[in-house]
Amino acid sequence: MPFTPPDVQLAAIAPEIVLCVAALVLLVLDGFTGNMWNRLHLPVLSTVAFGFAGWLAIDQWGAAETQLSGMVALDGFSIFVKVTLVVFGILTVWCARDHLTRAGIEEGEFYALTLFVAAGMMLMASAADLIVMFLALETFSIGLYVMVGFRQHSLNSQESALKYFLLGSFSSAFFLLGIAMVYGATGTTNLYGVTTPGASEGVAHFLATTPSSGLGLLVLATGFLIVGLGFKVAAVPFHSWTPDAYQGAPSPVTGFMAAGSKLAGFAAILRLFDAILFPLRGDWRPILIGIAVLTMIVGSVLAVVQEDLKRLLAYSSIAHAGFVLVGVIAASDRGVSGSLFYLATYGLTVLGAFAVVSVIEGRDEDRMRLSAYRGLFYERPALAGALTLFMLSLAGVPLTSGFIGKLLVFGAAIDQGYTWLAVIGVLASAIAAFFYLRVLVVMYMQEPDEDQALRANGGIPSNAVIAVTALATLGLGVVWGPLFDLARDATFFF
Amino acid sequence: MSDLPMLDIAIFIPLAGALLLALWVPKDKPDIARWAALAITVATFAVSLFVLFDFDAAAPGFQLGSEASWIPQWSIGYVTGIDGISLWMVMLTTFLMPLGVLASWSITARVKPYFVFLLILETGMLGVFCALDLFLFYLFWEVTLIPMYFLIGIWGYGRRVYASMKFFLFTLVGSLLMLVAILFLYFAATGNPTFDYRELLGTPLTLGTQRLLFLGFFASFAVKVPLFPLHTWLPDAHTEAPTAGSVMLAAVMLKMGVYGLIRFAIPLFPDAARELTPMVVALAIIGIVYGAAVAMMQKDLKRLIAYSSVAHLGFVVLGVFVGTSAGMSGGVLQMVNHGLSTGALFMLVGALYERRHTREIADFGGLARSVPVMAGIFLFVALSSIGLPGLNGFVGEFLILLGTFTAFSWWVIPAAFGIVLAAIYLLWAYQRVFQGPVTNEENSSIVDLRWRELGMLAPVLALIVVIGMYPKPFLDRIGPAADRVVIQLKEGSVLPASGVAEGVGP
Amino acid sequence: MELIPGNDIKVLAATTIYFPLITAFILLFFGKRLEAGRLGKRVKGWTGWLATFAIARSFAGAVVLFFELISRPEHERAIAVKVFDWIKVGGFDVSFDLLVDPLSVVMLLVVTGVGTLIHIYSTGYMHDDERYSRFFAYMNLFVASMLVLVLANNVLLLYVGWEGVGLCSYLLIGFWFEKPAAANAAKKAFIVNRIGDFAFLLGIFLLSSTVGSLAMGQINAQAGAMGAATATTISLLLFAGATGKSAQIPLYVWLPDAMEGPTPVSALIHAATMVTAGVYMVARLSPVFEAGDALVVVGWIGALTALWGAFMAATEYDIKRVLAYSTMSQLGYMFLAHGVHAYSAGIFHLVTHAFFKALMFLGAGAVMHALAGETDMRKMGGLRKVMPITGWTFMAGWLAICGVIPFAGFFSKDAILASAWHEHQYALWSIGVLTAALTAFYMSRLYLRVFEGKLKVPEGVHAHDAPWTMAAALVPLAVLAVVGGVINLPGTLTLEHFLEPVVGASHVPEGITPWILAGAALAVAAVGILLARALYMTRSSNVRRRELYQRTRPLVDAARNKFYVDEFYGRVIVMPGKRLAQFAATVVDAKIIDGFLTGIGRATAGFSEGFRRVQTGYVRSYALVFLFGAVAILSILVLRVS
Amino acid sequence: MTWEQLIFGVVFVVALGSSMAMLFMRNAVHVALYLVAAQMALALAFLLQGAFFIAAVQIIVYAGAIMVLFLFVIMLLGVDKQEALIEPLPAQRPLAIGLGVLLAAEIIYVAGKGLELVTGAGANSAALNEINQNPGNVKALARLLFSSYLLPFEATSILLVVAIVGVMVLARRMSASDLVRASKNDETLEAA
Amino acid sequence: MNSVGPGYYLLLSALMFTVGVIGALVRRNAIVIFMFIELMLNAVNLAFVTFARMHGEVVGQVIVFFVLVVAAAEVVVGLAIILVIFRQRASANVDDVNLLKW
Repeated sequence: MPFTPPDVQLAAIAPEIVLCVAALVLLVLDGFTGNMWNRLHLPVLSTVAFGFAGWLAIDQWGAAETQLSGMVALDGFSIFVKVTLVVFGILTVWCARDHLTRAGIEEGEFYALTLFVAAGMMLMASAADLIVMFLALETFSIGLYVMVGFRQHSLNSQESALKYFLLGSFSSAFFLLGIAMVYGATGTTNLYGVTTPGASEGVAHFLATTPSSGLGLLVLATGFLIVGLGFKVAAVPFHSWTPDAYQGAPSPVTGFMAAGSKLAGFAAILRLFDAILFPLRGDWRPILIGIAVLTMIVGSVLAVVQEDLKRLLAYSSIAHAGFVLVGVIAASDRGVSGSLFYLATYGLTVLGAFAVVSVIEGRDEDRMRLSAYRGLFYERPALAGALTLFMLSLAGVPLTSGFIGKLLVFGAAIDQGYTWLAVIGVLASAIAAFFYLRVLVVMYMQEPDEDQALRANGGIPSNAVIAVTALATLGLGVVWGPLFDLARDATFFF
Repeated sequence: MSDLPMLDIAIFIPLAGALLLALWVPKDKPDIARWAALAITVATFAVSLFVLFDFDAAAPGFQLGSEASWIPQWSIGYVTGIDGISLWMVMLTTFLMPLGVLASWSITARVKPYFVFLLILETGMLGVFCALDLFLFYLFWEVTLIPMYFLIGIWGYGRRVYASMKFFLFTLVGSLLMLVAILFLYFAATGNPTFDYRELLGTPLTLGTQRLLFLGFFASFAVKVPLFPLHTWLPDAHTEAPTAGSVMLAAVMLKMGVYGLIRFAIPLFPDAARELTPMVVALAIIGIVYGAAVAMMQKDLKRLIAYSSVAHLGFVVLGVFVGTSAGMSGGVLQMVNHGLSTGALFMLVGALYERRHTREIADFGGLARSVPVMAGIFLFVALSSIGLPGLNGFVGEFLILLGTFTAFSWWVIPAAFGIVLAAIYLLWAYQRVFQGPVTNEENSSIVDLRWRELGMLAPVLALIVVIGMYPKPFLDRIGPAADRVVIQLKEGSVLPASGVAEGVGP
Repeated sequence: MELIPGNDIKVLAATTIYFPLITAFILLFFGKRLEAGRLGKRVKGWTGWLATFAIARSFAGAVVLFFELISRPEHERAIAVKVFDWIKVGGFDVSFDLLVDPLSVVMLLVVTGVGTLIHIYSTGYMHDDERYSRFFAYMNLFVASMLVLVLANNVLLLYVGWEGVGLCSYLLIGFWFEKPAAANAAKKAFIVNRIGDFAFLLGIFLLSSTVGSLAMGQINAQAGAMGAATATTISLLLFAGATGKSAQIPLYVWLPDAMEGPTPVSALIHAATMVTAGVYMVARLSPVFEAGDALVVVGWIGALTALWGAFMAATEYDIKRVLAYSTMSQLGYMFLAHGVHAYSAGIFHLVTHAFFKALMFLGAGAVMHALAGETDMRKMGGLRKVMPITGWTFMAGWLAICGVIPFAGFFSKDAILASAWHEHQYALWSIGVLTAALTAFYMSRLYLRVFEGKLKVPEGVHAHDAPWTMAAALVPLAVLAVVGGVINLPGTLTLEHFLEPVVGASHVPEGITPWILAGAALAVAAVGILLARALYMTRSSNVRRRELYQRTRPLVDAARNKFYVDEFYGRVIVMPGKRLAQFAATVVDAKIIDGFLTGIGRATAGFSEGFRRVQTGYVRSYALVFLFGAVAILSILVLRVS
Repeated sequence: MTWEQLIFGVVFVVALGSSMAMLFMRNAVHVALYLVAAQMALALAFLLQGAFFIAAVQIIVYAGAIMVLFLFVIMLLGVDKQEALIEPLPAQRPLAIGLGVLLAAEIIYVAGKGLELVTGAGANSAALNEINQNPGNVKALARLLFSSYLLPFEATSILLVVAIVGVMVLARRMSASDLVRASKNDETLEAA
Repeated sequence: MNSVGPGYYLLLSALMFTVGVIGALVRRNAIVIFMFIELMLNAVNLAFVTFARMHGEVVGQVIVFFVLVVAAAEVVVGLAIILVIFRQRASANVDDVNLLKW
């Protein structure tokens, strides 16, 4: 068996490469420039990198193949996710730009890590081999552990990092065991199968060929995969880390986690379950349904009594994971596209929300409590208005993107005959509406305290981010046709 | 005039006005905001008058609307249009809104946002009555929720936050269930999925499916109406809302519920509707008697009126569901009547509150001495809502009861007894507030209605008499549309041609 | 041949209504301003005269219509005119159309005629009232709606007038709303009437669904065809309405309290016109009543009410209340007449009663006017000396109601009793006679106590006769009370002959019987009067009274307390009702329903509050939860696999 | 009984025993040492299964580098730290053990079932030996690494870079302002 | 020379994995917990190698190689985090770290 060097096709991973290179450059640059020009070059550079990566991704739109000996899939699905991640990344960077200054943690590494993490998430989305998926997951997880703990001086930040890290590695062990079992059962970790020597047929092929009686081990493996990925998307009962990690992390990071790692995690879930393991749906559907119901209800209910906005949003993100799962369960084109749409719009909204949080919280953490938002509308109408918009969108009120997202996923579920699931979903979102409204109550129906008068003022970048996300939230709620088209065309490879 | 889409213009004038107000009017110039709001609402009314004149009662189906594709991927369109039923709902809204603005003159805190919300609310309500695309309808339906939530929550009294929350959540739960039903219908549609009401009509569904979907819609509408026993949000919302809020809530938003039943719940699922009619009728009748009984015992004037609304809406729903053209037309007319009378009552109570800063009946007494005009008007309006012949209330209630009698014979007795109870609680309240000796010194010195207040009440009173004495123009326009719905309720079947499979559909 | 073409009749009929109506609204809106205006300053109370003029105008119109009718051949004496469409939905079509026929014209004359006089009287009586113009506004409104009632050519329009007069009586009883008693009485009147109207409404529904139309003509035409049971049901429902409006058992309770209103109101509304609406309605729809067996009920209710009222009148001390009970009893008489198919007799009595009862009320009003609002007859006596006009006129009314020949009351009462006898309703007849005796007694009691004997007035008041305006009303009424009977004297045009096309002929026994009956009636009247005289005018009357009282104590006490009917209603209906409502409001609504609905929310919050503790903050318990989930999932899968 | 069985017996006992022992060692250092022992045993197991290269790496990288790193840190935090035996969290231990056993049971059950499905009597280690003979274990690995698994291989490099950067960030000495603010934390800790 | 079936190796791997899980749950010292997690990874490695032998290929071993790298990376970051915590609290007991809860 002679050595055949692989033909190098970089199209699939071009964006990742760009981001990584940019990150390295940025590190070096940061090392040299130190605190020279007022740190604008870092976000600018990262933005450029993101933009370039995005362009490279878009450039491939329409392709549908696996590359690098079947390790990565280059298909509409991954491209959609990558572009979305690019947007998230840019927003995060600029939101962080202010936040770091306010929090006094100006570090070039932050941007580098953002880029790396984004790259990892992208790889996750396009991974066509479980090993690649695992590595990608680890890459962005480790990156996130660090970013969560970025505010060294803050006990909360440290604590979040530790919890996130311990549970994260714990869960990745399970995920890895799942991969091992897949390997054991099918003799390959590759999803689609490759032609190059040394690698066998893919899991999909195995499923197509093997009689259902021979799938025991694979089914069990499915379970472990659900556990591992469920952790990433904060699905009950693997959600426990979420509130703590979200609360302690710097607000932009929280936003990035909520938006990005959910998207990446769900990208993996969608590819694995709705595409590869689709024949096994009889096995995993009941479980996902159970998880979805639990997630929606627990997330919504537990958020009801939260007093800390970040924590509240954390629980709400759990609930939203549940809503997306409804789309996953539908396991139809509608379901996949709906979930993608949901994730994209949810990401934008939640990023905006956390941008507002980061503006309000200023330097210290006790400004994240709801009481810090008393009468905000009468001091910062625009800011409060934006937050209102985000809250309504998260609550799923029409004319916001959040509503459309729910419409799509629930529609998909109903289309597949899971009307009752949709009913549970809407009831959960009714409960959820309660605590979103509580935020509005605080902002509009309570008088501002005196000491609130000196509220930190967001810099241009974060305000810009808020504006953009707000517009997106509104715009995608009114003219959502285009994005819906993209999500619908974002089909899997094969 | 009819070459312009007057209806859509009317729908969106308030929204445009709201934006204008929000962006251009400075915060510290409340008067500008007030007058601007007044101008905008009056303009809307003026435009809606064109709609009224262009309306052709004879023409079948919907008219004066417009149609545009919006989200073709989901075959969602901007489709509007009105028939004899929605026409009057639209007119009612545009007519009452300027009065609502006038009633809000006394709002002094955060004037600008107040009127912004009020205007958005108007657009929402108009949209609900005109939308012929279920998606669009749901959109407007929810849009009305937000501004009302803020109106109650920010400018309300006492337990405003509690009330607003209750209002929002009650309605939301209902409407979310409706959303599921709408989606189900969307996918069940014959041919490719669509939200277009006119295409969805006659979608074949098994009886079981119809039942579930009907209940889905019903959940939303019954909360809004509100139908016993889902009414408990109403007293709180009414009581705590600012005057204009109460007026709009009672006069228009409750009608949205009934309108939904007439426009969607019945025509889309006639078999289920027919099957469940006894239940609905029973609930309505219970509502009539129960609402009246509870109203009798209220100590708060606004609460009393709120419960009277429960009773009156019971009448309306009764008329809608008995399935006779008399009942249906009466029901629709009664919607208008209730809008006028209850709206006026809330304005009066609001005026009282501004003067005495209390709504406790016990705090009043003998007011007819100090404010004869107000007393007279109050009595007049009360009589109209008691259903005194010659005033508007009677025409509606009579037709409803007549229809009930022809369809359900003696079921009418408890319903008709409702009008006795109505007399009892309203006259008793009138006696306790306006008659008897002046017990509380403050009551002897309060000033009578001002010109502004007279100005906002006069048109209502005029209409009350007009409808009472000469309802012909109203009934003539309502009639055909109402009869269509009646026919749908009685004959229209959308069961699948191939044998009726029981149980839920796909 | 017609003097006036139909269209003008329409105009005429409509204007009889419009004039009072429009005046009413003018006075309602601008009354105060007009009073304060230039003319108002010069002629005090000219608004009252304006109102009076409006009524007079209607009276004139009525007269014209009357002559128009008699100028026509009998079978053309029913003229229906349509004013405008009212309610038109699908098959159901009711328009605002009027019917001018003998019956309605008679009522028209009574209402407007008596109305005019009472208006004149009121200009004096209410002269110093601060809400002078408002009073006349209400009065005119009342006349207007009463005219609608009598002119209505369909039951629904009749109902409009029916409720309209109810409203006006509410407004006028509560005219002095500062008095809680007045306010209560007003409310009571309206609500009790509403209860009657509720039944009436049901009757209307049944009518329209059986006949398919509410037009008087069609209803009466198809009455025979509708079947006895239905006809009975309809009649009873309608009659239930009449018991409310015309103060019959069991719904009469509002009438005595209604005396809280100004006296002219009592005269016009609670004696002459409104309360007779029921009588009119029964006569108007007589074919329907004839078609079923309801008339028995009508007759008996009437008879019992007559007796019942008479009893209470006999023991009452308050002048106005005596008159009120008497009114009730007389109305009972009229229904008794209808019960024995003697509609024209009933109407006849209605007319005469309108004369003398209005007269007596106004007289009572004059007395109160003179005695500073005193109404307790025990504090009065011998007033005829100080206020002759009132005294003499009142005497006329007294004799009339006692049925002394040749006063008006004699003929009408006699006609009723005769018809009862002719129908072999001897029970009813004897009740009628007994009532007649009682009537004579209590009226004499009233008259003698107040006007005869030695002068007795509450200290500090200087009794004087009424101003000319009041006299101007009293005298004509007195005349009518004296000679009113002639309108039914056998001759060229008798009332009953005039009414025949509408209510059919009434039969009286032939031969000697009528004379015997008349004699009997006179006899009992004499007995009553003498008894009264014996008990009140002789030296030993006090002793006798005491003896009598000892003997009939329970009866008398009961009667003095209105036989505890109000208490009974209070205990059996009002209180439980209130309790029920209270229960519904405080327990069912607040606790159960709202408690449940908001309970869901509260439960969620509690659930949340409890379950957040699961989020202990210990990373190891998080891991435990995680592991739990993993194991659960795997177990499920393992179970599926094996 | 062949050599392999004998050796496997030893491996089994040592690996499992030492990992069990880890549970009961109150001193972190001992835990670390037992982990090393377990890993050694595993390396032996790898050898038995013809994974020569991995076995070597296991000893060098794992038991060598990584564990040393562990020990460094332990030393840094203080060796003499004894972990208290009492369990503060109620029911943590029983539940953990119970669930753990259940988990093991499930894995073993299904894996056992899956096994005969995958390859009848078990391994076709013949093929593996074949490869190990020619081109040889290391070569075979290398070929895979640099052909099919090139991307993962490169990805690991990124992973390591991320880790390095992360450590740089975390282990950075706090800036003055940080220290000031960090000092405030102590009160918080007192409070907690 | 393969008289020991893969099943036994898998058994061992499963048991070690479980021990790792239990340890991670019952121990309180962050580092120790972390070591148990490493143990879990090792167990998985054993599984990979075993499966590789079963399938008669070296892919499984390649994967193990990657896992080693991942483990290394995790260790580095993990220990760094623990260090940071320790700086503040002078304790590596995870139970002390619960400011964030509910």
